[in-house]
Amino acid sequence: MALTSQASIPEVKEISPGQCLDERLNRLKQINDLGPPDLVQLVKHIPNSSKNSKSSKNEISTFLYYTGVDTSNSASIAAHLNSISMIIGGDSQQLWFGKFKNWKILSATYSCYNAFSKCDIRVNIHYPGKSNTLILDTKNERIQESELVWLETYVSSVMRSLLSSIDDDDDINPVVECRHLNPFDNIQSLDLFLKGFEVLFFQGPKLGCDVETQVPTYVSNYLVDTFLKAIELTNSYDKGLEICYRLLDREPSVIKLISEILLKKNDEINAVQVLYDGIQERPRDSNLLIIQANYCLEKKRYDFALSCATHAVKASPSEFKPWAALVKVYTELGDYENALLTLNSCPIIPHKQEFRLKRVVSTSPEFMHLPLPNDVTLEEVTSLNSQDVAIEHESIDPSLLNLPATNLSSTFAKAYSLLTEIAHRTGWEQLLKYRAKVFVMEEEYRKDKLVSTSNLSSNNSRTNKNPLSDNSNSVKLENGNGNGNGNGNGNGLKTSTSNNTRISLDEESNIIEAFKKKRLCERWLDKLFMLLYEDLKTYKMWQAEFVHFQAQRMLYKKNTLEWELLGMVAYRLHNYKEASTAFSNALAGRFSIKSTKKLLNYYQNEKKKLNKESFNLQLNIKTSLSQITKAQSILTDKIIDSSVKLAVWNHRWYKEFNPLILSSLKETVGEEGLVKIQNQIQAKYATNHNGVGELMNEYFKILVNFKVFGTEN
Amino acid sequence: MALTSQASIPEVKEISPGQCLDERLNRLKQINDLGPPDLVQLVKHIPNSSKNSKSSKNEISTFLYYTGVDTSNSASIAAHLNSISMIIGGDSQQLWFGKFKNWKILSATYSCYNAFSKCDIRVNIHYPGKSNTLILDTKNERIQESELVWLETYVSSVMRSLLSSIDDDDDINPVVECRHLNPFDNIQSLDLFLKGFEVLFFQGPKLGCDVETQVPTYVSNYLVDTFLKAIELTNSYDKGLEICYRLLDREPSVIKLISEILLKKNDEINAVQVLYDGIQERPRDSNLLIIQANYCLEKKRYDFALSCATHAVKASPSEFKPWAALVKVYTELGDYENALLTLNSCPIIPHKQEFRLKRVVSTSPEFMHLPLPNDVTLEEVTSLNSQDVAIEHESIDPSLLNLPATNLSSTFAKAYSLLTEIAHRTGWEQLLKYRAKVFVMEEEYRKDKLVSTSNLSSNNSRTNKNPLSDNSNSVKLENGNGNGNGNGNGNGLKTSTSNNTRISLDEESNIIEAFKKKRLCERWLDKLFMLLYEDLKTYKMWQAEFVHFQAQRMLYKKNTLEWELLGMVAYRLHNYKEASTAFSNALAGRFSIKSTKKLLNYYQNEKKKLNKESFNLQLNIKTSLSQITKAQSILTDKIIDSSVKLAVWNHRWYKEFNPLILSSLKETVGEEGLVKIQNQIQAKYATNHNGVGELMNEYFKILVNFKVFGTEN
Amino acid sequence: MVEVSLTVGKLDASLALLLTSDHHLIEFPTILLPEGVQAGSIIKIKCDKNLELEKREKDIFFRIQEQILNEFGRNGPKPPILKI
Amino acid sequence: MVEVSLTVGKLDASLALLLTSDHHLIEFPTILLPEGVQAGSIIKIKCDKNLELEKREKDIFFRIQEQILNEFGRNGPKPPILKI
Repeated sequence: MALTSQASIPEVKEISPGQCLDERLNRLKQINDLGPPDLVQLVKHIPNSSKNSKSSKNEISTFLYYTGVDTSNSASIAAHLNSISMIIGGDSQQLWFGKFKNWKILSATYSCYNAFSKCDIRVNIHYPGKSNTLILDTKNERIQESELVWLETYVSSVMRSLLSSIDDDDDINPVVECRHLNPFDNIQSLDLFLKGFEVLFFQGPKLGCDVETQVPTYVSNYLVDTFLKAIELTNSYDKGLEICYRLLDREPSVIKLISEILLKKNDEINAVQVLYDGIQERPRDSNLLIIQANYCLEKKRYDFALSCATHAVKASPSEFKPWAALVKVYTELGDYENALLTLNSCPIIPHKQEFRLKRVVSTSPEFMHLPLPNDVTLEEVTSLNSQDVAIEHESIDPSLLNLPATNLSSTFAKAYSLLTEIAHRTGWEQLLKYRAKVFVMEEEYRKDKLVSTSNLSSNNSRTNKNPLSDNSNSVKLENGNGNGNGNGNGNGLKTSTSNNTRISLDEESNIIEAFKKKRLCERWLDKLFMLLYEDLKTYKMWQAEFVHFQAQRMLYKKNTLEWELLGMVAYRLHNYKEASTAFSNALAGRFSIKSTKKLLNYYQNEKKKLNKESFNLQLNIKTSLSQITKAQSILTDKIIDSSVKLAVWNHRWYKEFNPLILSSLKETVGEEGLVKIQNQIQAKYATNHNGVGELMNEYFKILVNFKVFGTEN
Repeated sequence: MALTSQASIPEVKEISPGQCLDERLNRLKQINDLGPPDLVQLVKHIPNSSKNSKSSKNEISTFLYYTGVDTSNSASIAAHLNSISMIIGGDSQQLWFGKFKNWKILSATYSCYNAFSKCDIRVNIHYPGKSNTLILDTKNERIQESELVWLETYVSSVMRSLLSSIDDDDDINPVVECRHLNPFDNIQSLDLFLKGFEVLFFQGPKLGCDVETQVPTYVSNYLVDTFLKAIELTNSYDKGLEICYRLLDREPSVIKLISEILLKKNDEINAVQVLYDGIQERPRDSNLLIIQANYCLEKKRYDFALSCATHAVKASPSEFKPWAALVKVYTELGDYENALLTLNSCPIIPHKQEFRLKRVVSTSPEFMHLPLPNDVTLEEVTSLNSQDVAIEHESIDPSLLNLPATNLSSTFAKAYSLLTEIAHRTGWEQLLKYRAKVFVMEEEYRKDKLVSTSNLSSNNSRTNKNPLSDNSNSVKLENGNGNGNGNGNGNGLKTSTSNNTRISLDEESNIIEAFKKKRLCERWLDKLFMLLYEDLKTYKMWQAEFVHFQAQRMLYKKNTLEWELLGMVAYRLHNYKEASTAFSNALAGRFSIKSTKKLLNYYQNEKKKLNKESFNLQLNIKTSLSQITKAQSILTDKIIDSSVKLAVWNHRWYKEFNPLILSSLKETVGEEGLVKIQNQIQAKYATNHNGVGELMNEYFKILVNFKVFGTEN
Repeated sequence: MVEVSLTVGKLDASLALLLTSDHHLIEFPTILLPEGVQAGSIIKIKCDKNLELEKREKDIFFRIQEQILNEFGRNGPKPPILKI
Repeated sequence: MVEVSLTVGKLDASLALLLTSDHHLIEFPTILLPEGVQAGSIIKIKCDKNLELEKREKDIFFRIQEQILNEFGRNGPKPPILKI
């Protein structure tokens, strides 16, 4: 917490003292995920205030949320409370809703949810000195302290910290009044988590699993996800393997984790052997088969991948992931008909929600104290004005703003990505043809129904007569369909979904015959086709406009949010190059967290490709080596640039921990060496006063702690 | 409205004027049934008040609900509003929250929901004189007045009135601030409804259907239910048939309605012929087959009934009613194994709710003005004190009060009734044996799973080893199972429900083999067995206690609510004789609406049986004719007694319309003649002052209006 | 007549998940599976019309319809006389 | 081998409701029904193991497993050298 100041601690005023803790306890009854972020409540007063001011004004209570604090015992929680109390109640007065106040802390309470035993641990300090610890279950009854309860509590904390920090900028209602610390700032904390993982391994399934998994198992659940993420972030592969080999004796499915760690460690030969042995023993373990399928895909052995993915589906037909893997294989094989049929069979999990940190205390903006940390600043990032962003937001074409594909989540989002991948390869017109070939089209269905009831026998098949499929020029998509008001979209586009056809047909069974060879398109997939149409239309229009402007030698001008949204469309359609251009254009206007993250991701992937190329280069010279080296160096600069800006932005929002930054720095340091990177940042971003050097050094300290490759020189 | 006085109009004070109409409009968006009761809003003031009282105190607004008002045009609604205004704002002062107030009405608004066009009709009168009409859709936009909209509104009103009045005393939160009028107080109103029915017939399905029907059709929906009820209440069979024959040309399924009306009309030969012709043309019309099955059941030709019901199921396997009919046939045939198997296949409709009138304006008791109408009184009924009832309620054994079978509704209640009918015939021990024979028992399932996983081959089948089935004395049910705390109930009783067994069995398929011949018991049916066990235990204990007290020559004393609850248990178990004794005992203590209704039902059924017997008597003399005649006469007295008391109670709660009373009087008058019944009531219940004679004459007037058989002499 | 081979993907006490070779996922009642089938087994399903049985059942049904008509639809019981 | 006759109670484009003679209600994929089946038809289902195909598929699967091991698990690609 080297960089914590008064200005980096948000607070929320309580309406009545203790209310936040009561509300929290009430909400806990309904919690069935990993739980809310930790909560700190502070009672503050002004000791030397004049007698004539009302005494009630001189005592207030506030709260804020936390993740990443070491909650493994009362002492370390108490130490954390003390440090907050010292910062807020220190010598310098706190800037509090526009006035400087000489707050001192009367008491501080830390509250942390244990998702295993479903209880809340509370550590309370009354200043000076008196502290006590209380564990309450959801019925408000006391629970005995024990080593196990503390271990569970700690592991719960780490899970919330690591799993919530993955992709949190799509959260439309984020918990801003929250500080995020790095749960692993030393090796001891990691080791304690790993110990906890091993002890609690068999309880993993009860804490739930990611949105693409239907039923949690010992090797697919949030606890395991956290474990793998921790191992990767800290480069602790061998420690992880050791634990897994011990667990393997008791639970054979753990072989999945071993193969995953080996692959993360780049120990491919061992990974392949472990997978082989595992599958010999457990030929219906779909987890192993999926990993093997993905490995073979990466190696471009699609024939092998097909066998693996097919068997994964046969082994776990009610799970989503095996099907998704099989869709990917068919897409790579160019067998788009089977890709569509397989996609249609994916068992969608409609109601599951991603794990997100949620408020447990209701409040409103006027109670929030959200200070601007002034110890780390980078003009471009720190000066971003949210009002300007809001104005930009209002000036934008709503149809671009409200593209329905934006809001897809969980298995729907994944299925959409599979569909867009197919479309990316076939193009829209071809896709429509494939679709009409494998799915029953609505007109077809309606017509046949008509025919069979009126006993006509018209034979002219109108099956593929689709207004869209006639347009050879994709840009004409717009003309072919949109007739001004947007209601006409997707006209004639509909397949006959399985939901539409739940009409009782009674004696009209002839219809069925016509479709024997075809499949009914699931309603959700049909909807995804509509979303794809919208996305494609937007994308094509943008590209056409762009060409037009270029031809006219005019400047193609859009604001940051427009570029970002166009970038997202391109990104969804797997046009990554175009997406990156759009994101870069977006950032040319002003800073944006989303564009920066997306770009960082893009740069990392490009780098990986380049590295692979440079490796192949050694085998057979094709491209100039210096060319590649130059490209690598440019990418490294860009990755550092994005990472620094993300770190500054995160610090501004009280987030001192972000796995994305940490892992990108880890890789860069691994390639270039710590000293070089540090120097580069110092030269390019840091000044004596802006604190950027100090902020980045906090990250590097962690890499050093974990002896990450590259930190030794 | 001859008997309407200030004391028979409930009102609720509004918090702010017009709020009730706004709230109503807001709620309408979410309505997807027949809609809320009509709403009347009144603005009242005291014109000659002294100057020193605050003016705001002198103007208030109130509202109340209505059903059964003639809403077929603005004029008749305005007339109704005028009559309310005249009663409340008349010469006599209104007793208003303990004080007499000289209210005058400033304005009155009537609001009525049209469920067909989903809009709200509002008629507003500003006194003196100015009136206007407004039709608003759920988006708060104006709709054009038209003859069709008025017809729809009127039909919607009649549907709400007739369907809500059927069995409303199970409603735990009834809308007491509501007046219920008879929608058919003359022939014109019936004819208008019948016209509306014919016009709107093809829109019927969109208004929904009863809880035992999955998908509404042209001939099974609320509109049709209302139509049949109206026809029956007013003896207008021929009018109904005329309409149906006209509709039959356009919709062949209407043959179902024709056969139903013929049966209600007692025209059996024609009904049988219509059914025969209908089935020749539409051999897969499950409606016709069910009616035929029930007819054959009544005629005790179970072999015929079996064919009809079996084919009904084959024609509509996803509907509940055909299956229920088949269960009944098997039960009558004594084929209890098939009865249980068939019951298990019934497609339960779990989430559907009975149509109930619901509040659209939130309020609290202190705003309610619920006067006691003093124009009709019958000491025993009118003086019932709700506080005494509450005290009685608290003194009761909670296990009797909370018997879970009480709360069954919709298809669950029906399925339970089918199950109890089987139990009634077999007895509990036999039922358990049948159950174990056709369903997989839990121990069996568990054991087999154990065996197959541990590769043992123990062959001693413990299938039927059920602690309950060993008790030959049913009363010992209690000893065999209840061990004081009630938790042990139903121990060893569980079958293996289909829900329990959704565990993935993977490689353990051997288990399956053992159950090939048996069926998995649906979870809901398993639960019904548990409820049955509870009911039976209560019933047997009561009977045993009673015998014990009789042997000891002691008085077996229970309070009214206890007797009523015991009566309900007996009633659920089809022990109608015992139920009627309990209900009679209940009424010996004090008046109770539920016991009275149940008894009236019982008397009516007994009477029907007697009438049938007296008819058979003419064919072959077995019993003494005079004996039967005497029994008939006793029953008639009891039916009149119940009807009068129900009418007085209903009047006390502002209900001037109840189909149960009307139909029981209709039958009695049909048998005994109007004059005799009127004289009997006058002699036994009416005095010059208690208003009972006047109240009952209101009912008789309607019978006369519709020229019901018996009113001519 | 339809004949297909399917892989048993998942098996529980009432429903099995079957897979066609073209990736159709089908829920199938366990009760119709042959003995000894396990998850991973391949089964063969033949499905054919049973016209003979269909005809027989239809005949019985319509014969009973005639009987019902004859019993209750020709000269039914007289309406009950309520008072004497 | 299992062989049963069932009545087609209801039929829509993806699912049929079938009835056994002992009143079991079964959902059945329409795609497995023979041609010309209507609501009310009676069908005959034969279900048997296909051991031959099972064996064949298993063999292919394990053969590919060997190939994967040989291709990538014996002497795999050297780890990429990142800088030269």
